[in-house]
Amino acid sequence: MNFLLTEQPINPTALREKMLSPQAGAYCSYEGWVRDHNEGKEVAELHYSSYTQLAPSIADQILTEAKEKFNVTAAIVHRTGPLRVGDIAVWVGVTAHHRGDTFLACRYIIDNVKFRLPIWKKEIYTDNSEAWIENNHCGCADPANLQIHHKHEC
Amino acid sequence: MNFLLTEQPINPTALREKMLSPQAGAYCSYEGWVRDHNEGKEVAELHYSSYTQLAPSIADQILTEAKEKFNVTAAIVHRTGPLRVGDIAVWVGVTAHHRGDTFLACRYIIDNVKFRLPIWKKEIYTDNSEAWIENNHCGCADPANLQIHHKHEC
Amino acid sequence: MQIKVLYFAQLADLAGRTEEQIEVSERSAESLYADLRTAYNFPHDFKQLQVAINHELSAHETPLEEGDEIAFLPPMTGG
Amino acid sequence: MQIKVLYFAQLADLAGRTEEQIEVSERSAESLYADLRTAYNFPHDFKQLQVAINHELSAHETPLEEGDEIAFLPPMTGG
Repeated sequence: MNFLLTEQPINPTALREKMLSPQAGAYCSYEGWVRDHNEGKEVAELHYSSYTQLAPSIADQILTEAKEKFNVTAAIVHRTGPLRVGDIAVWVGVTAHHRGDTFLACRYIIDNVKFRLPIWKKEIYTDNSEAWIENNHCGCADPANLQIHHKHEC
Repeated sequence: MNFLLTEQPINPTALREKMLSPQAGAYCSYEGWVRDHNEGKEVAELHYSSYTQLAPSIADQILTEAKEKFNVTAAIVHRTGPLRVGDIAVWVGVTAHHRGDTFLACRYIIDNVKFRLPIWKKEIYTDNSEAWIENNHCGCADPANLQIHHKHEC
Repeated sequence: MQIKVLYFAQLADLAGRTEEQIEVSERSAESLYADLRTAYNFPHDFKQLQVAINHELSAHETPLEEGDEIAFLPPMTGG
Repeated sequence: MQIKVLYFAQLADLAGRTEEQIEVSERSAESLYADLRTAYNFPHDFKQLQVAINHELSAHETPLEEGDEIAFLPPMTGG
């Protein structure tokens, strides 16, 4: 299964190399980076915690759905533990014969990772206050909705 | 301007590093790879030729459109000359605050690169025959159509 | 009936622990959560949480069994 | 009137060159292309091609000027 939770820094160059295939004509990747601000507050650090015994089976479901819908090869790596500004929180890589499938699948996967993978983010601000992020989905209650591209997402 | 035509191999690791920014929370990249087959024929080599005095202004237009539509930072690198199976023909990198914009912009850019950038591809097959690719757009005659995601593209 | 409860994220912070054994008399996850919510001041309504039993997502009304490991999962915020 | 014609891709292969100077009597790009098509057996209709004059995309009916560099561009196939 092409899923990894890791406390180590994510290496996109190494992950990309694992995706190489002479049959693939298109490669789309997505990375979520830790920003220096969120909703007006200066972010010093994020802390991701996960339910490690549950996450792999959920990731596997998401990857299987993407393969069935879009006929792609795909992988997900999510970091946990403390992250600093500029760190990669999540990486998704997708290959396919043609580009359209890679974009749709990559978007499908990251949307569902954010909505369904049992991982939670605490923001620690430069003033030392901290907060668990309540919801990063703008009220999208149903994963089926995630196939639609939201104009204004969080 | 974030556009380059090059006869040298494309280095996605170096290009990605130029996109890093503490304000960006999302990074989407696309790569077109030379496949070992196309429409049932075994491909040995591709040869891309370009109109080098025209391509930069067209690329600049595409990037400007993407920035205006999606509020992203973006770059395009396209290789020319002879390419072998597995080589990167084109690279597009996009960053933004949020992921939705990066996906839409990256897709917009690569679709328009294929349709509007003055570059042409000759396929050389393993039986030594060769052919200029006639059209890789499935009859999409109008660049405006490219904002719609085609289910069955070439 | 002994149940093991796993806490994650905000719930772990509020409970001050990541797991504990609890003796329950009812087999209802909702009733168990109501007790925990009172004890630890959890902010979520039961229906806002997903329920995992023995490391699998489960329906809210699944009856608890002796020795189950249950987790109440706040809305996920990875990525 | 002297015009420089630039050839790309299939048109360069068929013309056996990437550019040439041509003496034209009419100022019409369509008429110039018709002559070149006959000479080199180009497969495209004029309307299938984009026209670039002095390295800028131009309308098909733009009148030619002495010294212009013109290119007839087949459908692009990069990426």
